[in-house]
Amino acid sequence: MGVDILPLVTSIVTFYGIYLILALSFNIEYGFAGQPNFGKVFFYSIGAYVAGNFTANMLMRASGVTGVDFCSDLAAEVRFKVAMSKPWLIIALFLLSLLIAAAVGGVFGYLTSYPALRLSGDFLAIVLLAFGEIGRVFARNYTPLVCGVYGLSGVPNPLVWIGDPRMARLAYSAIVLAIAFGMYLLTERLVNSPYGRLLKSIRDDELVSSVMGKVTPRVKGSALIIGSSMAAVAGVLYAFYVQTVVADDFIPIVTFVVVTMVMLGGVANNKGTLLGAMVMTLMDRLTRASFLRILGISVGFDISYVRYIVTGLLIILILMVKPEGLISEKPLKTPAIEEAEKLS
Amino acid sequence: MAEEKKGLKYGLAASVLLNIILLAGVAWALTHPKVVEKPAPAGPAPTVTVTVTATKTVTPTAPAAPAGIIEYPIGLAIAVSGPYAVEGPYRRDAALLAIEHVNKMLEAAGSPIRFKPIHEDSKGTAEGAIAALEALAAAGVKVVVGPLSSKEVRAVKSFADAHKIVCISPSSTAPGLAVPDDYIFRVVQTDVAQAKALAQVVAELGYTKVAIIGRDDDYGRGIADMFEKLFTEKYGGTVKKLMYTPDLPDYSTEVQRLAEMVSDLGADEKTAVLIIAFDADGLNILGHARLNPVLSKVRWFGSESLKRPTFIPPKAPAEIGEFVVSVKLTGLFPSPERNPVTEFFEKEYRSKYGKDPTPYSYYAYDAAWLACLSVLAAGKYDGEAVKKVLPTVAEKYIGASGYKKLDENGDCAGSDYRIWTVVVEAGEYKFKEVGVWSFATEKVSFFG
Amino acid sequence: MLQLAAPLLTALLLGSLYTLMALGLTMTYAVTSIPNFAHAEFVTIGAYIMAVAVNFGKLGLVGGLASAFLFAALVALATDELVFKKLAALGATPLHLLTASIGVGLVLRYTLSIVADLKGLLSVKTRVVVNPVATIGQAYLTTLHLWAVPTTLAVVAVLHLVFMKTKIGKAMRAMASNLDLARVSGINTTLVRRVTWVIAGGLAGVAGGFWSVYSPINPETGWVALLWIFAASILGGFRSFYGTVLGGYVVGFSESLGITFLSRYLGVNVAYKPMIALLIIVVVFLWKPTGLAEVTPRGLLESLKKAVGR
Amino acid sequence: MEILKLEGVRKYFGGVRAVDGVSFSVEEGALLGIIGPNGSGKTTLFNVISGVYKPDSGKIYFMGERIDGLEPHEVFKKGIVRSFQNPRLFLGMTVIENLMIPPRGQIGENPVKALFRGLWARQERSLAKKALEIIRAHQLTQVRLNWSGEVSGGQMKLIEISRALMGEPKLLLLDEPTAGVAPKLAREIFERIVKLRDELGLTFMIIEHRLDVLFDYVERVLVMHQGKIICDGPPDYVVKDERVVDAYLGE
Repeated sequence: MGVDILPLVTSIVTFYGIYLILALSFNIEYGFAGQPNFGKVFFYSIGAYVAGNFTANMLMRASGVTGVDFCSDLAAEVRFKVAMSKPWLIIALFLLSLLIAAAVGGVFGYLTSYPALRLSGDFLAIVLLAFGEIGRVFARNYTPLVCGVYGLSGVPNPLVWIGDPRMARLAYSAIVLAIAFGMYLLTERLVNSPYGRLLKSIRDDELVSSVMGKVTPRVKGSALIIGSSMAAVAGVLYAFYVQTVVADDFIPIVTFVVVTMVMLGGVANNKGTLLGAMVMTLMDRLTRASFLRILGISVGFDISYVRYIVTGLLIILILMVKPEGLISEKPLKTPAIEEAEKLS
Repeated sequence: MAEEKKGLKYGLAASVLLNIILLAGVAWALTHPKVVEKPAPAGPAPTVTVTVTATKTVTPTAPAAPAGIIEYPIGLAIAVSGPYAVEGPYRRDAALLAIEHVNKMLEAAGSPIRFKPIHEDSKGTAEGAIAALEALAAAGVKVVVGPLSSKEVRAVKSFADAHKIVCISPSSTAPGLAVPDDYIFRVVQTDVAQAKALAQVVAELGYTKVAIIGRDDDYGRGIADMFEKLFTEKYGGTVKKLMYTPDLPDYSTEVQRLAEMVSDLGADEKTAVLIIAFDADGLNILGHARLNPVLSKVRWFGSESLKRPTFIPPKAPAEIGEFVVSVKLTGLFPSPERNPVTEFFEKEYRSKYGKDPTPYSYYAYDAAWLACLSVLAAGKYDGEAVKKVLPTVAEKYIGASGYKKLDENGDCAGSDYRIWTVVVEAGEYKFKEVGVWSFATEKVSFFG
Repeated sequence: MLQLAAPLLTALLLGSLYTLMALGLTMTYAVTSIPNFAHAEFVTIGAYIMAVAVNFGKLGLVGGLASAFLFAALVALATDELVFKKLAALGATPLHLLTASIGVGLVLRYTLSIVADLKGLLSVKTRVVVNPVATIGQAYLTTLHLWAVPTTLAVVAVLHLVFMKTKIGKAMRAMASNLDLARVSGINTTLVRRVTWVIAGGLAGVAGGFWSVYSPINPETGWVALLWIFAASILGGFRSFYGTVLGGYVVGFSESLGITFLSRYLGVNVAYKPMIALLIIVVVFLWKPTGLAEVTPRGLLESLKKAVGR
Repeated sequence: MEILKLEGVRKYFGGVRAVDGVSFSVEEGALLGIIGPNGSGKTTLFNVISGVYKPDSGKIYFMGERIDGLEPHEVFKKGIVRSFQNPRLFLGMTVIENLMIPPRGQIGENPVKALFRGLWARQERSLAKKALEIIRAHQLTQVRLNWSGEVSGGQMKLIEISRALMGEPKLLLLDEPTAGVAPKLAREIFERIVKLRDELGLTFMIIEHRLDVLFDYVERVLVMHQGKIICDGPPDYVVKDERVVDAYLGE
């Protein structure tokens, strides 16, 4: 059989990009600022909801078709047709979705600083986990958002007008990767600065940080705003890739995957995150029966469950063998360090 | 600072690797505008009318596989975790069994062709489904059994169309997915047909008030909403709905609310309950309902998913069996319900896995058979060719779940529904056919 | 009043089961600072052992529950010895331990899935008939009430005695309030830790055993119930034994009564039910992280006095 | 001129009267020692002044302004910087980074501006140079790039003081600056403190257990016992006070 590597490449690249953004955002919040945002999937879902709802509504409006149920598959078809015929519209909607989602995500991130002011560590993690579930239960019941339990389909690939769907997917995955690397570079700039140092001071000793004149609630809030905006951007990228937004897909396990990526790579270390996200994505895609078949390996049993067990074991092993992650934390690359290094 | 350099190296390595993967993809895409297919050797073109019963005669004296075996992969995008943790494995096993049977047939015929199942857990989520399809596509799979739920099917539809991968879903029933000329086929009727038939059966049996308790997911909502619409608009009945979140540990509170709703409706001989549930939630609900005096008094109807061995003894506890008999739990099932293939499938499934198949397992078995037969009929392993030939193959096929003729949308063409209820005969619990709903005439007739 | 009887009786039974499940979670958190997400799997394992022991081993109710206790306790002990204890020795933070417990949960849950899948036990119920013994209007008191509720109360009473009277119980309390102090004051912390895990896992197993009588179970049963277990434990203050007992029942009651009222009088969709447990977690943590732990008869009296005095 | 004035400041923890009606004032440029047995309320007093705890009652004035009830970062902004008894360094940072935390008005602490290095790099470099000078003055140059957890106990104390100095304080509250430090270094530290006071006009309040060293440098000593100030005066006056002797003997 012809092995067709392209879908796998698209898949790996896109999901690597999406999860890299999520992991970077978790790294800012937890790795640097010490705020374990275990509600990550909630902010991710916000991006997807915004992208889905906004894009679908706008496309329906642009189509001029009325009287069609917004949630129906017919409406989804209509939206695809509009997107096919109006490249600039769908691109504009895509870009606008990114902006709106980032803003909405930021607002919700700011609200998160309320629990973050009162709680820390495992308590905060559990509350935010519960927050995420509240968001999901709400979204699955509140139909106007993303069509409740049916989910909203027909969020077209912004490059659907290219014609060849395979190329459109590939090109889109390149866009996702580019945005993800852009996010990586931005994150690197953001944290290798007095701001990054400030975040770390709160993580290391919040009280001392405030005695040293830092308005810690505001700083925590800013980290959560940034992290949540980024997660929402990832949600937008996800929605436009999968082209379907279903509330029930945003379950806590997504957060756990992100947490594992950061812990595996090494906290407070964006290169580690780069690596952790890579390892986890590749592990998910390459331990499948399909990939093993490409390599000519045939397993005699269903490896689906085994993959989850391996993921669990991996989490445990990292924490036992290399609690600091694959790449350990480094001093921030600020001019202060350069000055100190100059001295010899 | 050696540490830092190492870190940099990791980071660089990661990004370089990623870029290489991406570039490889681009290069591949440019040099392989279309996947190159090895011309499939002309196998013994089987007459499509070969049904599963043919395998009955196959003796398992397997000669050593001759050299030059040609293996075609059949993808199984079937969720076995998350919402389908319980139900998924049954369907996966049924599909595996079908492929085993096909291979036995081919072996006996001396054909060099074999089918190789590749299972991917689609996790019951859109992301999981698309990832599963992508992985299968990479392995060169062109024919897939699955995904299970309508939301997963929606998520993979554009991908399947783009990559010319035929997906045969054994259980997606959302009416909206009925799209002509796509790569999605569904071997089960949509919710519309079942809701229509159910509404008519309930109305003709003289019930005017129905309290629905159903899963709040695309399956439960699909039937409940459609039923409500038809039952109120067409038959002037009253409907109260209680939709519950699936995958909760317990539903006793919901059952109490249901009892209150039934009381509000009068709880008389004109009041009935319609339950739309899967195994875990359904058994929990029935377990509570049997203890409730109001709910024990009224007639119960059930969705197709209630016709599972799980719900009657010996699989189910005896007390649940007694309850479903006493409330005359009645539902529908696409007919013809039983045929020799059904018997054969059940026997083989039981002897191989030591458990009874669930209703949708029959469809999974047929979906897998159709997948294999279509590849054979197409004469080559090519999505486009399989897609073209599949409706014809299906039209001539009778499987464990009956006739599989497809309509112009590639979905199971409407068929008659048999009306079943649960009875005890000689101490044994059984689903008994008591009537039929005709697809052609939309008429209900009861036996005897 | 009759209308209230049904949700109340439900709450009594569910509250007992949640309490049994949550007690172990609280104990391991108090003594070892692990917010153990794998606690759910102990419940599932207990449920499976019960079903297998009764349906196939013909062990009977008591024998089934005993083997559920034993097996779940062993698994709990093993997870601590193999994973958590080592991590704690490495100085892992509670958050790291939480993450590790998610990993442990994955391993246990899917190992069980493989076994259940192979043995055709993906959905199974313990074959013990639950019958009504008394009805009040539409409400019914069942045989399961008569087993589960007294068992829970007995467990609470026995544990109370253990904590108050025995050396090991006192050592547990000491470790829960101050680990370092307990260590220097010569308490055998290793032993106490082991006993804690055995009891925690065992109780979860017993709760799972009852659950498999109550309703069919599958490999995700415990995982699905985890939200309620956490809600009960957190409502109880997360470290408090008595708080948890109260928490389990309050969660049971507030959910059962809450959704009944909301649905009956405000027409709220019943599908919002899980929100109640989730909101309990959020509100308690944000508003009063000590939960119900500080609620004592004396404390209530004093706050009443204050209120009157004002 | 009075730089700090406390009037009837109280802080109770349940039944424990940690600070029980303390009133005193400090002149600008003073070098004030605070002594007293363990648990006499010295550290709590620092915590109340620096805003870590809110006083239950009483007033605190700093340069004529009420500061009681302010948040720690607001107190810092007024010019009061403190160190901690057990060094509380930012362990995930190097020594130099620890010193870079307190400086005020760092442009790059704004997340948006942080993205544009040009906006803050110059400021950062000049701050870093200042930090490196302080580091040199405290003989920490060797360890400036070490993780702050990977230095000796004495060095930690020095880093604490250096970090406090980076906050450009008017009033420095030092909590046992020489605890765990070799006697020779302890004296060096105090000599530096005197020098800082003389050169920069800073005011110091120092909690200290090494009375022998302390008394050689400070001009005034407050003695605390059970939350109250039982004696206030020059060192040679304080040592002769009976109440002080009793308090220490009763320890």
